[in-house]
Amino acid sequence: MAELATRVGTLSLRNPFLLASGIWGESGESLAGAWGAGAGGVITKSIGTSARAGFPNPTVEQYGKWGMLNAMGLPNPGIDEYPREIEVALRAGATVIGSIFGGAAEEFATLARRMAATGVAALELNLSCPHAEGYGTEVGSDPSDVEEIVRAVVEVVRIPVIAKITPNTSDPAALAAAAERGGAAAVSAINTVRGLAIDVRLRRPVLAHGLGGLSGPAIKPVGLACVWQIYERVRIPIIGVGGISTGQDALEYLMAGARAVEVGTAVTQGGIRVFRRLVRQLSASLGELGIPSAERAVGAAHSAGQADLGARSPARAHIAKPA
Amino acid sequence: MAELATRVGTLSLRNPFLLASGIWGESGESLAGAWGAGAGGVITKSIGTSARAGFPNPTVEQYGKWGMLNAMGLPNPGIDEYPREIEVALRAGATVIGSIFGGAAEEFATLARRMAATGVAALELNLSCPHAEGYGTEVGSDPSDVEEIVRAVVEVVRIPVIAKITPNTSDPAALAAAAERGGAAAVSAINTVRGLAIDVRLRRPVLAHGLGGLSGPAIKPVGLACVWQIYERVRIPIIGVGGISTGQDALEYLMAGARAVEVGTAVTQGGIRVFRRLVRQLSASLGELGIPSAERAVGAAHSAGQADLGARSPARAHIAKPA
Amino acid sequence: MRRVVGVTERVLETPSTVTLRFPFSPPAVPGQFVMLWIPGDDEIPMSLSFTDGETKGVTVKAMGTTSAAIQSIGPGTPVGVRGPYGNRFDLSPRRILIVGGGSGAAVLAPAADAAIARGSRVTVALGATEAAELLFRRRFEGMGARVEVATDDGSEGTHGFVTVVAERLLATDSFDAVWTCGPEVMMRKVAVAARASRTPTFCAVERHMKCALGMCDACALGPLHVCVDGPVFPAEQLLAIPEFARWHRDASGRRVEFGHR
Amino acid sequence: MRRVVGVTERVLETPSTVTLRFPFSPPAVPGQFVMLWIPGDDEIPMSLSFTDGETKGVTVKAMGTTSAAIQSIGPGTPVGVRGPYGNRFDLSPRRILIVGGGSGAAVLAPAADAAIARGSRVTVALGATEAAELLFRRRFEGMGARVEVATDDGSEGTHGFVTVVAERLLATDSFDAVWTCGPEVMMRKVAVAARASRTPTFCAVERHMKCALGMCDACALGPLHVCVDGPVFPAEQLLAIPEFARWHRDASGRRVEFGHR
Ligand SMILES: Cc1cc2nc3c(=O)[nH]c(=O)nc-3n(C[C@H](O)[C@H](O)[C@H](O)COP(=O)(O)OP(=O)(O)OC[C@H]3O[C@@H](n4cnc5c(N)ncnc54)[C@H](O)[C@@H]3O)c2cc1C
Ligand SMILES: Cc1cc2nc3c(=O)[nH]c(=O)nc-3n(C[C@H](O)[C@H](O)[C@H](O)COP(=O)(O)OP(=O)(O)OC[C@H]3O[C@@H](n4cnc5c(N)ncnc54)[C@H](O)[C@@H]3O)c2cc1C
Ligand SMILES: Cc1cc2nc3c(=O)[nH]c(=O)nc-3n(C[C@H](O)[C@H](O)[C@H](O)COP(=O)(O)O)c2cc1C
Ligand SMILES: Cc1cc2nc3c(=O)[nH]c(=O)nc-3n(C[C@H](O)[C@H](O)[C@H](O)COP(=O)(O)O)c2cc1C
Ligand code: FES
Ligand code: FES
Repeated sequence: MAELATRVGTLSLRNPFLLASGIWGESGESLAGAWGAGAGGVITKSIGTSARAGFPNPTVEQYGKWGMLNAMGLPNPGIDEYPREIEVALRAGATVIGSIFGGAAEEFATLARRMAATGVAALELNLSCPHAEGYGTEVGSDPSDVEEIVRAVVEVVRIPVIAKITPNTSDPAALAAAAERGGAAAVSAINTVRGLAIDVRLRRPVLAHGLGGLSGPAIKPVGLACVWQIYERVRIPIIGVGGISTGQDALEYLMAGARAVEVGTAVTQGGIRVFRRLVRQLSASLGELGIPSAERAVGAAHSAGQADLGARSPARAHIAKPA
Repeated sequence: MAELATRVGTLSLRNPFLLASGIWGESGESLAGAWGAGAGGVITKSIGTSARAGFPNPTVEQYGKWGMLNAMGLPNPGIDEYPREIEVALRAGATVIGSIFGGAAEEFATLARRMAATGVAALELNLSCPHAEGYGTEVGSDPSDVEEIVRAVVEVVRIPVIAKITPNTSDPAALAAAAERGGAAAVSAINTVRGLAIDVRLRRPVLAHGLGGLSGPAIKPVGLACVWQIYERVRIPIIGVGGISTGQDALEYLMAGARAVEVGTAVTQGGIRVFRRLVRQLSASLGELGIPSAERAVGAAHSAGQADLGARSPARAHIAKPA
Repeated sequence: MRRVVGVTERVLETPSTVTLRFPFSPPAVPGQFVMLWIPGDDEIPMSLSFTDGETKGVTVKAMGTTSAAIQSIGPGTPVGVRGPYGNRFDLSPRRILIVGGGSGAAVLAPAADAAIARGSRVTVALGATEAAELLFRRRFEGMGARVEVATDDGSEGTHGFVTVVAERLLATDSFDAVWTCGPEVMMRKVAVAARASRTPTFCAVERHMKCALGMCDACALGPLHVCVDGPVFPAEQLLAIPEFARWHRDASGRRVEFGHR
Repeated sequence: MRRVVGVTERVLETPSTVTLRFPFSPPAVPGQFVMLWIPGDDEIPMSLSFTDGETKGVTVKAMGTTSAAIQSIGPGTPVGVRGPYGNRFDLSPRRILIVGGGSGAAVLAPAADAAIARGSRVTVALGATEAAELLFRRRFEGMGARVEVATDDGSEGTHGFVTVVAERLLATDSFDAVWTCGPEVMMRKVAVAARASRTPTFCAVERHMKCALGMCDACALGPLHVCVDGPVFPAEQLLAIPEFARWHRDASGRRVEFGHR
């Protein structure tokens, strides 16, 4: 049996599969349930300064089994109410990572202090929610904003700080590098990819908010590309997110450079039991390939990939002399 | 029967379905074949200054029927050789749009002049190929570069200039606005979405180039979001691209704000006959909805969508008084 | 998958309750619900009150803004429907007591219909604020159920809560199952009463819903998610959850105590 | 879908030609090809020279860098395989003349095998630079085909091109079909010769391939795309295309004249 325990900086995880933020994350019992179902750790819903209802429904649109669009609009009970949910999850023994979102560095710092006080093992900063005006991409797509926010948070808490990176950018690695400069212990990538659905009979967007974020299998290649690019640029550990629904998907992320992964939309296919299956599948895949541990797979695709690129430059191949 | 003929600025199209650049675009007979199969116009492969073999194989990876990753690496015979291909297509009566790519404004201008001299009806500037170092996203993701390149081209040609926008950006509308300022007659959106595939047994990326671009149904929501955002920002016409494989997909793009669409990856599902089917399906959809013409559908989703957003702000809904 | 369909029929069931019928072909069973989208307004969970055939139906009580807006929807209006979601009533018991309050009868009526068609005997305890608000009374009678009513204002039947009727029926008659839908405090009372006679009881529960896919956590009820684990639960399971009939969550996920009835 | 499989067997067929066998379960028919990926090198189109059962095979002639690299691949080496792609030979004709030059025999051998199994009579005209390079000669003989050979250096059989043998056979014998694969100039000669006796002729054509999905246009041949419309075409269709046997396109899409043989 391959060893699945992994470390993201100083954070020890019993296996690499984390419950992604926004999934089963509003109630403490749900967080505890995901832990009980075998997750290596659970990330809370992104919590803000005060209660937010989020956007009206429709908030989700499904594309077969390969994708989902959502615009929840960051519903959350607010940092005053939420600690009692975390308490329930911690009492169940879960490794809990607290996710927060805000509009500016100061707000993030305040939230971070309060979230850290609940006893969570780490913080994840949602710098990348693509559909809440004034939040998310607007703060998360400028490297200097990212650096400033991360620094402000790192100054006020002792637990590891994870910066969650948006894919809606020309250069995700630059954002990760900014987070690293700011003192982040790790980065996670990716949040959802900006998308929109239209109903032609109603002549309107399906989601009440119009724009939403794409998740599920469709974005796995996008997440892998971001993790790949970030791995080439920064030294802090990476948590991969986006479209993971099998153990092999997770292994692809590990080989692209992730030390752990988050799982969100896959929970809609067969429920929270997905964690037990992912653990089993990853262990089997590593075994088949003769890789003794999840950690040994991290970044494995980079050496081969690089060699290729060097060996066959575009200039080399297959241009015949003009006829 | 709904009227499908449409105009993109001064460019008249017999129907809104254009063959996307890079698909059936290396040989004049293929362009002619796509025209003969019912396309409303055909866009050439992106042509550069000199012959390029592109990246070695593997250059494509398929995901079921919902997506495809490619890193062709802009293979093309170069602007010296290519005019004779265009000649074949023009002789067949096709409406041909010439696509070009380059590294800087000057190179684009030179290529544009030569491409225009072949007799094409319009130019498309590939500002957005996500996987060729020194080309594509690197020039296409900075608004001031986009404006400069478009301006340089517009100054040297009389035919309409279409700027093709990348989705790998935090603000596609800003890029479109830059193209508009530069004098573009239209924008097209989107090119492929940056992605990567890894083979776990070989511990390496599947594509020889590593990074590639995602296309097909998976990116339809991404393309729709870009078109939507661009429509809210600029006044020049928009051509929608990304994941169109049915007439209804095309209608979604029209309602999001596109006046025409491009079709690429769908050609892999049943071949070039797809154009005839798309024309039939769009006509039927418009008929069912009582919309007399494709042009009348353009932007139709915006008024309703906006109303929604106004009517139900997040602040309003469903927050009970604290218990 | 979401479908946009035109409403084909609108029936005013009571002064505050309307049934909408619409073409919707996916098969459904009593207990299941759909997410009903009123374009430009909201999308809300609604039990199917008509589950058979190609034309399904929902029966909506005016509660807030969207359900009020639904009251004025007429034939031809397009609505979005996705689902059906959730689980079902087990139709096998022979003698069934149904206890419905308010709009609860919406989900109980098709279940009663199906059970009677299978040969079960059904008794209905139906409650409302006043006689005119007794939902589906004629429908239950028409299918051959024995119906006993209670009204808050005494305008018909027992004066008071429907739980009083239910308690009396449970004390005097024997049932193989109790099905109930209505305010949680009411359902808890029914469940507690049925416990005395060890009659298996099933409650159809409501929680705030957004995704209906078991993902967003809006509908969390203790360790359960009403959208995928429910909405029909054995009462024993619910009685073991401290928050049942005590509090639910609003759209932000905050805990909100139920008003006492 | 791409599969990564380990090579199970390696056979040196001629000094410059090697067969690789590997597990690959998707069903395939003679005429079809796969895209064979040599990790770290390239992915190139290869006809299936063994199409039956779970263990397929390709037979590769050293032409350039990748096909040379393939020569040194041994059992256990992982390769990527996607496909099978393309169309097939129609196996129904009763008397078949096969004309193969160079590595062309790779795609013709399984076709001959299948036709003989169906009861057809097969005559093979096989050409190579020298006797040792006559690909699959024993295989054709073993399946009961009549084999006539030609070598450029006269080391065996007719001294000269295989087209000479083919022309003679077409003049003396009657065939219901001709199948040919090899350099286009050779195939054109065969097709022209067969036209005299009105024998339907089918040519397996090669073009530069990238996607193999009918999208990238690399394999364009006049109005055709070899990857999806071919690789097997009726000769009449090819003879009507001016570029057939005159030029092909390199990886950049540039036209390149064929060297004359
Ligand atoms: C599984 C299920 C089945 C239901 N079946 C029926 C039925 O058959 N007939 C019927 O009349 N009602 C039914 N309901 C209740 C119905 O969904 C709510 O009454 C309705 O959503 C109120 O919407 P509104 O906009 O009018 O209320 P609002 O003005 O928005 O608010 C009034 C109250 O309605 C509830 N509510 C609002 N939005 C939602 C939501 N998205 N999900 C759940 N509750 C919400 C909240 O408790 C809120 O406090 C069902 C609910 C669930 C969960
Ligand atoms: C449908 C089809 C079936 C084939 N079947 C066989 C077979 O059974 N046995 C066999 O030995 N050969 C076969 N070939 C030819 C084989 O694909 C080429 O010989 C091989 O690709 C050469 O690769 P290389 O790297 O060794 O050559 P390079 O050194 O790269 O170049 C040498 C020449 O090979 C050709 N070539 C290179 N890459 C490709 C490519 N991607 N697609 C097509 N041609 C290419 C070009 O003409 C080039 O000039 C087939 C080709 C096709 C199209
Ligand atoms: C319904 C839903 C709600 C989400 N809410 C949050 C959130 O509150 N904070 C956050 O950082 N990410 C949020 N996300 C993004 C996910 O955490 C994750 O990054 C994304 O869905 C991609 O992973 P997946 O494909 O496994 O779902 C949400 C995603 C979904 C589908
Ligand atoms: C194989 C392939 C080659 C492409 N080559 C080009 C190109 O040369 N120039 C360009 O502007 N876009 C190119 N594209 C992008 C397409 O034109 C189109 O923007 C994209 O594929 C999305 O559309 P689709 O989902 O319909 O394929 C290419 C796409 C594919 C799949
Ligand atoms: S409504 Fe989202 S989990 Fe139930
Ligand atoms: S190889 Fe791409 S079209 Fe044939």
